[in-house]
Order: sequence, then C-alpha cells, then structure tokens
Amino acid sequence: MLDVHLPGLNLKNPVMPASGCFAFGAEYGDLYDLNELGAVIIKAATLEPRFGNPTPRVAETAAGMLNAIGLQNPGVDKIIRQELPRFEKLDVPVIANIAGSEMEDYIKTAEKISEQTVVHALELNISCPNVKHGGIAFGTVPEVAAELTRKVKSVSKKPVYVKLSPNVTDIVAMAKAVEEAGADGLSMINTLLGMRIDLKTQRPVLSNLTGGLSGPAIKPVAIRMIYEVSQKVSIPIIGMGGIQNADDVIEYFLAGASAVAVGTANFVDPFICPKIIKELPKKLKAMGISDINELIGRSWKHV
Amino acid sequence: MLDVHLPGLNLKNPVMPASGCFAFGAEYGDLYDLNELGAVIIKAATLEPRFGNPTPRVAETAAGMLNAIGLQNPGVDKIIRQELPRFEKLDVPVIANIAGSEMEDYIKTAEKISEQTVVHALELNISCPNVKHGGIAFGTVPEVAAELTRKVKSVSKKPVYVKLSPNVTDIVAMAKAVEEAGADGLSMINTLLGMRIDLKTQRPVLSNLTGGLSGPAIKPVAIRMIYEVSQKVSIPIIGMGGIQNADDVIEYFLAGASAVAVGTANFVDPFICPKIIKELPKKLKAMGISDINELIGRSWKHV
Amino acid sequence: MRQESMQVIKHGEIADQIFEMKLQGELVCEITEPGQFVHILVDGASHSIAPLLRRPISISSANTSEKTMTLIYRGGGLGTGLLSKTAVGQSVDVLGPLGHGFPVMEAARGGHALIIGGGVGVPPLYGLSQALKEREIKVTHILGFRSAKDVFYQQAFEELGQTFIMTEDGTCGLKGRVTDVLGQLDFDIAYACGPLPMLRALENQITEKPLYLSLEQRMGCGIGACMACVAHTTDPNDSKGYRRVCSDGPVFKAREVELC
Amino acid sequence: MRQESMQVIKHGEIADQIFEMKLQGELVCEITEPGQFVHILVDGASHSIAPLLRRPISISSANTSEKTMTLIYRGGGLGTGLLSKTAVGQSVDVLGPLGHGFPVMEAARGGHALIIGGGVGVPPLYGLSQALKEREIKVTHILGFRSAKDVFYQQAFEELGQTFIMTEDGTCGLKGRVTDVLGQLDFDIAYACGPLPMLRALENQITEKPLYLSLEQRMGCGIGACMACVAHTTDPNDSKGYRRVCSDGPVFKAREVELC
Ligand SMILES: Cc1cc2nc3c(=O)[nH]c(=O)nc-3n(C[C@H](O)[C@H](O)[C@H](O)COP(=O)(O)OP(=O)(O)OC[C@H]3O[C@@H](n4cnc5c(N)ncnc54)[C@H](O)[C@@H]3O)c2cc1C
Ligand SMILES: Cc1cc2nc3c(=O)[nH]c(=O)nc-3n(C[C@H](O)[C@H](O)[C@H](O)COP(=O)(O)OP(=O)(O)OC[C@H]3O[C@@H](n4cnc5c(N)ncnc54)[C@H](O)[C@@H]3O)c2cc1C
Ligand SMILES: Cc1cc2nc3c(=O)[nH]c(=O)nc-3n(C[C@H](O)[C@H](O)[C@H](O)COP(=O)(O)O)c2cc1C
Ligand SMILES: Cc1cc2nc3c(=O)[nH]c(=O)nc-3n(C[C@H](O)[C@H](O)[C@H](O)COP(=O)(O)O)c2cc1C
Ligand code: FES
Ligand code: FES
Repeated sequence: MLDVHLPGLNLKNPVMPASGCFAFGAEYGDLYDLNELGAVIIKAATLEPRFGNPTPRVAETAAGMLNAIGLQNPGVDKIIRQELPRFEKLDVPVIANIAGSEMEDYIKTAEKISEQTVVHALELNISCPNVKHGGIAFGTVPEVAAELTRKVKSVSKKPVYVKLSPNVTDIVAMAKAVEEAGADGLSMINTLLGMRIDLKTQRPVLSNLTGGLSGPAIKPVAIRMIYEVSQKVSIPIIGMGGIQNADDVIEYFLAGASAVAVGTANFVDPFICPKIIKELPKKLKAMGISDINELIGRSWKHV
Repeated sequence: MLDVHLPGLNLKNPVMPASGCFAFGAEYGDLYDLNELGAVIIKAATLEPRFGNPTPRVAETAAGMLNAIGLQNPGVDKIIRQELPRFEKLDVPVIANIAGSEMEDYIKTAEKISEQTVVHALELNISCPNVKHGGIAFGTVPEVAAELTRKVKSVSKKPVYVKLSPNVTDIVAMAKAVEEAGADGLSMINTLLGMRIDLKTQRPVLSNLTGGLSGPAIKPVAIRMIYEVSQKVSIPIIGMGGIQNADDVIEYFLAGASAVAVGTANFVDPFICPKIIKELPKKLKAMGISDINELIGRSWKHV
Repeated sequence: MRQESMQVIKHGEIADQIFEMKLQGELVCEITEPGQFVHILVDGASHSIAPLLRRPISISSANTSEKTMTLIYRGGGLGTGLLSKTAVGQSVDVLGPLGHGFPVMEAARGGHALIIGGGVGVPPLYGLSQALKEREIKVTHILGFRSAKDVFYQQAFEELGQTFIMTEDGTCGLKGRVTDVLGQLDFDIAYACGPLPMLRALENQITEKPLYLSLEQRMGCGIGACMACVAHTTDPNDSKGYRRVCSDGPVFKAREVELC
Repeated sequence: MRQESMQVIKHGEIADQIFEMKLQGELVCEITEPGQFVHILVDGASHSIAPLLRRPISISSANTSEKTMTLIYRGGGLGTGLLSKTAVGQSVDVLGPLGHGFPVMEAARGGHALIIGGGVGVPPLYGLSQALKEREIKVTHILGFRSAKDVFYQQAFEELGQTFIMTEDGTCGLKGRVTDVLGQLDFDIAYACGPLPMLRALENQITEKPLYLSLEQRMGCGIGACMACVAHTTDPNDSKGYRRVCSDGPVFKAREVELC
C-alpha cells in the first residue's frame, strides 16, 4: 500500500526525514527504530569539514523558521568512517545529500560517498541558501545546474536526485535543465530565502543575516512548484516543505510527488515520521485508495 | 513623529491599506474615518472592466492565504467617475494601483488616472500573478519592467511606484532596472505564487489553480528582499507582506521601508489600520525614537 | 455592523459534529433580517495566525431583549474544530451582522411560505420561520439531512409549522431529497438554503413562485472589499455584472446570480 | 528522554512576569542531573503552527517520588506568553529531560560550592543547590536581578545556604552585580547560569577553581540533530571542534567552549 519504487530506492514507505533535520540518524535513532522510515536523507556532506555559520542559527517566524546552519558537517571522509556504519545493521536506504563551493568539491564528494553500500542515492544540494561561495549560483542558473548534474552523474555509482531551490523565477526551466543533464529524480523544495529582524537589537536575528525559511508557511509554494514541474518532467519528485501530517503527504502526492521528506516538523515532534507512516494507511483506506502510487499527480491527471 | 514625506506623498503617518484588500474605500469607510490613514492604495485599475477569475478565489494556508481574484474592477473610467469622488471630501492621498495585459493598457490607464486630483501617486502593478496574458513577464524580466516603467513615467502626471513581484531569482536586479527607468519609489512585495489542493476533490482549491500567497507566512521573504534592495537603490520603498501589528511595521522600517501597506490583516481585523496607527507612537516612545524616519534601514546602517 | 468580543452563554453538540452556540452582546441589536451572518475569528490564543481567516456563520435566531443570538455550525475543520472547544464564559471575536438576509416582507400576510433547507443550510431558516410566523404567515418546512444522526431542531421547526424531514438513508423522516416532496405542496413563496445542487434543483422546479436562495462562498473580508465571494449576474446587461455574496447577499432572488 | 503530555498541577506568577509551573509525569523519573532542561511545545490549540518551535526551559527542581518537577520561566514572549495562560489541570507537551546538567560529583563532600545566577538563569541552580546540600556540601549563593520586583526564590535559597541578592538598582539586597561580592568569598568549586556578559566575567575572575557554566542558545530540535545550538571549542585540536548546547551541554566546564 505504501511501498514506492524510485531510481535506486525501493522504499517500504515514501516518508523520510529531510536533509539537515536529522543529522546522521544517531539522535532520532535513540528515540525510535530507524527501520520504520522509508529512507533517511542525511545532512549535507562536503569534501572538507565545515563548522558552518556563527550562532544564532535559527529564528522562528509565523508558521515557519529560518535557519542558517551553513552546512556544518565533519567532511565526507569522516561521515563515511563514523556515520555511515550505523546503517550497515539497519534496513533503511540512505540518501546522501552533498554540497560544495566549487564543482570539483561536489564531484569528489559524490565519487566517494556514492561508493558506499548503504548509500542508495545522492541528493545534489545545489540550493543551500547559506553558502556564500558559488553555492547559490548552482541553484539559480539552469546551465550551471545542468553542468554540475552532468559531472556528478558521470562519477556517481548511484542515482542522483537534484534538490531544487525555490528562489528562482522559473522552476520548470531549472527542472528541465537538470533532467536533460541526466538527473534521476528531483527533490523539491529547499528553503525560501528570508530574514527576521530583532526589534531590541535592531539587527537581523541570524548572525548570517539571511536564512532559509522552512515549515508550514512554505507549503503552498512547494505544492505549486511540484504541481508545475511534475507535469513537465518524467523523473520522480521527492516533495518537501512544511509537511506536518498524513494529510500533507497526500496533498504532495496529489500535486505530483512520488515520495516526501519531513524537515522542520521533526523539531516540533521528534516522533513525527513514524506517526505519519502509521497514519497514512488509514487515510488512504478512508479515501478508497489501495496503493499510494495511484495518487501521484492526481490533481492534474484528470481521472 | 509619524509623518513621512515620499515623492508625491506627504503622509501624516506611514500606514496604508494595500491594494486589493480595501477595494475603493467605501466598505472600510463605513467602519472608521478614512482620514486616519496615511494613504489609501486602491484596487488595481485596468483600462477595460474585468470580472476576474471564477470562484473559489481564496484559500487559507498556514499563517497565510492564497487569492486569485484576477484584477476584478469596473475599469478606469468608471473608477474615476464612481469611486474617486469619495476622496474629494477626504484628506487622505490616494495611490492608484494600475494593471494591464499589454503595455498600451498600462499607459492609457496611467494617463487617465494620474490626471485626477485626489490621486497623488501611481502604483504600477507589474507583478500580479493572477493575470494570464503578459502580466507575469512584466514583473520577472528586468528589461521589460524597465521599459514599462519608462513609458508609464512619460505619461504620468504623478510619481510612479513600481510594485515588485517576489517570484524572481534576483530582486535587486529588478529594483535597479526600474529605478534606472525612472521609478520614484518601489512597493514590495506582491504575493508569492502558491497552491493548495483540496483532499476531498483532489483538485486545487482555487478555480484559477494557483494564487498569490499573502499574510504573516511571507513576511520573512519580504523583509529579506527589502533589506537587500534598500541598500542598493536610493528611491523609497513602501513595504508590505504579513503586517499585523505595530511591531511588524517597525521591523519593516528597520529593514529599509519608508512606509508600509497592510493587506490580509484587514480581513482578520477590519480596524487593524487605525489600531496600528494608534499603537505606533507608543512603541516608538518605548524605543526612545521621536521620528519614525530615524528607523529606516537601521538594521543595515550601522548606527 | 460592529466587531465585538461576545460572551458564550451556551454551547453544546446538538447532532453529530453540529454545535449550537449562544452569544451575548450589543451586536445583536443591529440584526435587521433573518439570514444575515457573522464572521468569527477563531483565535486559538495564537495571535490570529492559525487559523488566519474569519469563518462565516449564519445567525440562526436572535433575541433582542436578551441581546443573544444563536449560531449552529458544523465542527471538525481547523477553525470550527477550535471554535467547538470554546467554553461557556469565554468570549469570541465576532464581526457582524453582515449581509442581506431573507426578505420577510415579500411574503404577504396570511400567505403560505415554504422553507427548504439542507444540512448546515438549515440554521438561518429557523430565524426566518420565526419571523414569518410572527407576521402570521403559514410556514411549511422541508429539511434534508444525510442521516438521523445529523438531524437537529426537528421539534423546534415542528412547533412553527408542518415539517418534513428528509434523510438520504431514510433513518429519520422520509427517505429521499427535499425536492421529492416539493410537488405535493402548495405555497405562495419559497425560501431556501443548502448545498448548491439542491439550490439548482429548486431553481429548476420553482419557476412560477417567488424563490429566495441563500448562497455560500469562500470569503476573505466578509464586508464587500476583497471580491473573493462574487457571483456573476444572470442578466448580461446588469451594470455591475456581479454580486458579492457577503455584502449584496448572501440571500438573492432565484436566478439573479449564476449558481456555480 | 521521552515526549509526554504532562499535567499542570501548580502554576502562578512568583515575580514580575516570572512564572512557576509544577508538572507531573513519568518523564521526571528520567532526570539524572540538576541543570537538565525540557523542550516545551506551546500549542495554542492551533495545531502546532503558532508558535511552531518548542521552547527550552530548565528543570528548576524535581521530586521523583511525587513524579513532579518545577519550571520557572519568564513570560511575555509569543510562546512563554501563551504558556503562562495554561490552567492547572491542563496538560503540556514536554520533551525531555534533555542535555547534561551540573556535575554534582565534582564537588568534594564537605567542600564549599559557590552558586552564581542571574535573572532566569537562577532556576536550575535551585535544584543544583538542593543536590549539593544533600551531599553535605556547603553552598553559598549569589543571585543577581534587575530590581526587587524581579526577585524570586530568595527564601528558598536562604534555607539552603548563605544567599547574596544583588540588584542593579539596589531595591533588594545589595546594589551591584554578582561579581562585586565574588572576591570576598572562599569556595572550592563554582557553578553559574545567567546572561552571557555575567558568564564571561566569571570566566575571567574564577581561573583557579573549577567552574561550570550553563549556556543558552537558540534551538531547533533540542536533541542534537539540527546543529542550531553549537559553540566552538576553545581547543583548536579538539577532534570535533564544536559542542552542541542542547545535547553536549547546556553545562560546560569553563573555557571549554567559546562564549559568544
Ligand atoms: C454566508 C455563509 C453562512 C454560513 N453559515 C453557516 C452556518 O450557519 N453553519 C455552518 O455550519 N456553516 C455555515 N457556513 C459554512 C462555514 O462558513 C464553513 O463550514 C466554515 O467556514 C468552514 O471552516 P472550517 O474551519 O471548518 O474549515 P477549513 O477547512 O479550515 O476552512 C478553510 C477555509 O475555507 C473556508 N470554507 C470552507 N468551507 C466553506 C464553506 N462551505 N463556505 C464558505 N467558506 C468555507 C473557511 O472559511 C476557511 O477560510 C456558512 C458559509 C457562508 C458563506
Ligand atoms: C537550555 C536552556 C534553558 C533555559 N531555561 C530557562 C528557564 O529555566 N527559564 C526561563 O525563563 N528561560 C529559560 N531559557 C530561555 C528560554 O528558552 C527563552 O526565554 C524562551 O525560549 C523564549 O521564548 P518566547 O516564546 O518567550 O519568546 P519568542 O521571542 O517568541 O521566541 C522566539 C524564538 O527564539 C527563541 N529564544 C528567544 N530567547 C531565547 C533564549 N534566551 N534562549 C534560547 N532561545 C530563545 C525561542 O525559543 C523561540 O524559538 C532557557 C534557554 C535554554 C537554551
Ligand atoms: C535546520 C535545517 C537544516 C537544513 N539543512 C539542509 C542541508 O544540509 N541540506 C539540504 O539540502 N537541505 C537542508 N535543509 C532543508 C530541508 O531539507 C528541507 O528542504 C526544508 O527544510 C523544507 O522542508 P520542511 O519545511 O519540512 O523543513 C535544512 C532545513 C533545516 C530546517
Ligand atoms: C485579496 C487580495 C487582493 C489583492 N489584489 C491586489 C491588486 O489588485 N493589486 C496589487 O498590486 N496587489 C494586490 N494584492 C496584494 C497586496 O496588495 C499585498 O501586496 C500582498 O497581499 C502582501 O501583503 P499582506 O501580506 O499584508 O496581504 C492583493 C492581495 C489580496 C490578499
Ligand atoms: S468576502 Fe470580501 S468581498 Fe465578499
Ligand atoms: S538544538 Fe538542534 S542540535 Fe541543538
């Protein structure tokens, strides 16, 4: 009823924690069995270790939050040595989110991490708004995104999902460019660029000034983009942005997603992923649906 | 303490209802004295009458709403004859929001309405996401926006504020293009393009499919854009997006706005504009501020 | 019209997920017609963020001397679900009375009015029936519900006039739709409120007698300013070409606006 | 660590905008050290939309046999303002206990511990003082507040050991800052919680004795997964280079992490 089959990913259910909201699984793994999850998208890996931005790194907004973590991670080598072994004893596919400042960084990181058995797919993070050098351009210029996708595809041993930034004029053009460049799938959406100013200090709350807006506030933007893109590409989409419950998951499928990731909601309720996975079959039954795949794109496929 | 002076607009306070959320003032004028307002931005005028989109035209989202009204209005001639006379007896400047499908429409509408004495400025709506023909391109291509601005400026008897769309990759490029083309000020931001899908019908809630997202959800995006743009242009900005109270107004000023407009919040509390205007002086006093203009751009002007 | 923090003086579930709420306040004195509505801000104590928009609910009945009015609404949605948790003694932010209701004066004294309602379209018809009765007009009600568990106010309506309860599954009253008994009744004027398909059927069947319909539409402002709730006029030469359900309606003469 | 809907069994304002809240539940049995905290979801009945994020609040004291714990927090913000309206008998969604608290075992039996707190940094120090006292360690407290109206728990601390109350305006206790009396006191170990400038001053002044500091940082997850709350380690050769305030802290040895 819940199993979905995407390039590289045979998932028992379509619900996974979103990158950066679940670290490398250790913390949430203390709370529940990670095998319950459809997959785990791990925190962005970069070639070298990174500390990220100074604090404060998060700020709350209406029905959302801003973050400017800045890709803090121990670097791909340490991730392979220290974090991935956790998944060897588990039965849950890992999607490795990778990021970088230069093309070369992405390519080397992709090469290394895609060789790992527990890694079933890569998620190419071309959209992190919190990286200063180059990062943003990868996600906003179709030609650059396509070139990066092509290069990463040429070295990756695993399927590559490209994670799109919503901070663009034409999301369909971005999606089509990376599809043509060989992307096996898309992840949509990363955070919207935002800011909050502290009335007391009269300065931006985040030390990085701007941050990425996530949470329920951005769901309408994500749904719109997935609705538009899913009609124009033939690769599957992992949908995300503000998912808080099983109804939201169904809305993403109707829009055109083939799987979903849950980010911010993990902070609100650390058990949210297993809760949604448990709730979904009931919701589908109530709708008279026996296979969640039937819902993909129903809002525009006139059935 | 609250008076601000912008091109064409000598305002007793910087708070005005946003276009499309106040029609032409008749309804809210029944509830309170419109003279309390800094100004009134009236609903978009087009050359010909328009009915707009089929219903449903609104949908609620987390901390926001989607609308796809579709520029319903009786046309510029009827507006001049039937709606503007209301303001002759009042002491509140009118900002006329104008829209169109073709450049010619904009130009003719601007020419006609800018001649009216009660109209103190135009707001050039190049960003309405609900118009199908051309409308969206005006707001997303800097050269097109600049050309439109130039042409409208050449016929307008009053200063022209260009209302920018947030649905672009590079908001600063848009702002600079229209500034160079002669814009006297900017309005930021219009709505973000979004969608909500109804789980029962499995179709988009709005008959227009997509709609414009407004309300508190979008405030972080607006604040970020105004923060960025205000540092790169020398024309004033009327800020808007999710303003609900006097604190929000102060946040907009700190980001770089020189006045603000309140949209969606009028639906939540029809008396919100006068309430904010009454609240502002107290807030400023508590901050030790004697003139609200001191706050403009303070978050980046290191004082 | 005013915005008032009204006191909840009675509140309870009267049918499956159907709540009856009695509110007290000055606003009641401004009600002019049955069929007007109020716009309620369900705060959720959350600074008007969730839910953001007000909810339109009809005034079911009112008592001017007590300054009370009764609303009847279906719970379960985001806003109505929170509203249903409001306790007696708490207060609710109400904007109203809004719109134009049923024209009671159109019914001639001594005449016979037919009142047709479906589901949560029934509430405003109760106040209407009371007002007609007061003017010495005979009232007959046809009220449609899905099932017995959804029926409310049966006795209250019966006290005012003959009442046919129709249920889709026949678990209460007659099995069938409101239109099934329509042909057998004689009347001078008809008033209706309920789901769109029901209103459409009535427009097709009641063509010789005056018929007034109360419409629903998704709303923004509720006071006529945002144009969220418009309907096309059927007359192509109408100078405006549209009506706003919130301020020109919610009650319209049948065939004045397009039902879609 | 668990997520539990805990019962509010006592709740009230004990100083200006300072609330004391007693909660009951199983979670209490998992508390291991004074200085741990909980992460509270203030629902506002609004489906976790406003406010969205949890709020970190220190456990001030706990009673395992009663399964109760006491929190003391400053109200007035979006989340804490709503929290302060929670009535006795209602329940609150709590995640915890979280993090590592004050190392009580580092104080030698028969020794003398100095406890220094400022404002809403004071609450966790009460449970700490109780625990030290239980281990027969002499405790002296220096507690700083802005003004008399902000002072709370003065008597409770005095019952455990000598207590210096410092106020900025001298309206209660001594006029001045916590560091003003520091030089006159003899002690073996110090524990502190309060605003950053205070902690920095203490790091500069207490260099010869063990000093433990509890830090604050804006949080996302509260459990170590989101990296919102990190601080640089002072040791450039530290293998990780950072600590998470939520899960590695909130209590650190002085000078282990950078205070910024
Ligand atoms: C003039 C008028 C009078 C009404 N009178 C009654 C009444 O007396 N009793 C009653 O039970 N219902 C009445 N309704 C319908 C009632 O407004 C909706 O059921 C209610 O708004 C749904 O809100 P929710 O929080 O349950 O649902 P949600 O799903 O949270 O609503 C989401 C959004 O959609 C809007 N919406 C959803 N359904 C409707 C609808 N049917 N009509 C208009 N807006 C809708 C909501 O107002 C909100 O903005 C009336 C509607 C109108 C227009
Ligand atoms: C480990 C730890 C223990 C704490 N213990 C206590 C305590 O015992 N008593 C007490 O009164 N306060 C304590 N605080 C501070 C408390 O968390 C904040 O005052 C509270 O989160 C503010 O929320 P708000 O709803 O009032 O403000 P808002 O302005 O609505 O908060 C907005 C956002 O900023 C965050 N935030 C604001 N101020 C702080 C802060 N000082 N520290 C961390 N996050 C902040 C909020 O959590 C929220 O995400 C503690 C903080 C931490 C990190
Ligand atoms: C604290 C935080 C850290 C994030 N880190 C990453 C990251 O490292 N890589 C990435 O691709 N996306 C990252 N994201 C974006 C999320 O994966 C997700 O795309 C976004 O938050 C929208 O989903 P949500 O609304 O459910 O949170 C991060 C989001 C948050 C809130
Ligand atoms: C119902 C509705 C109608 C609107 N109509 C117009 C319009 O005609 N012209 C325009 O420039 N903006 C229009 N807007 C956008 C608002 O003026 C404003 O830019 C936007 O809603 C953000 O502000 P808010 O969050 O305070 O609503 C409309 C917004 C709403 C909600
Ligand atoms: S709801 Fe705004 S015009 Fe009717
Ligand atoms: S708050 Fe998420 S790691 Fe500390």
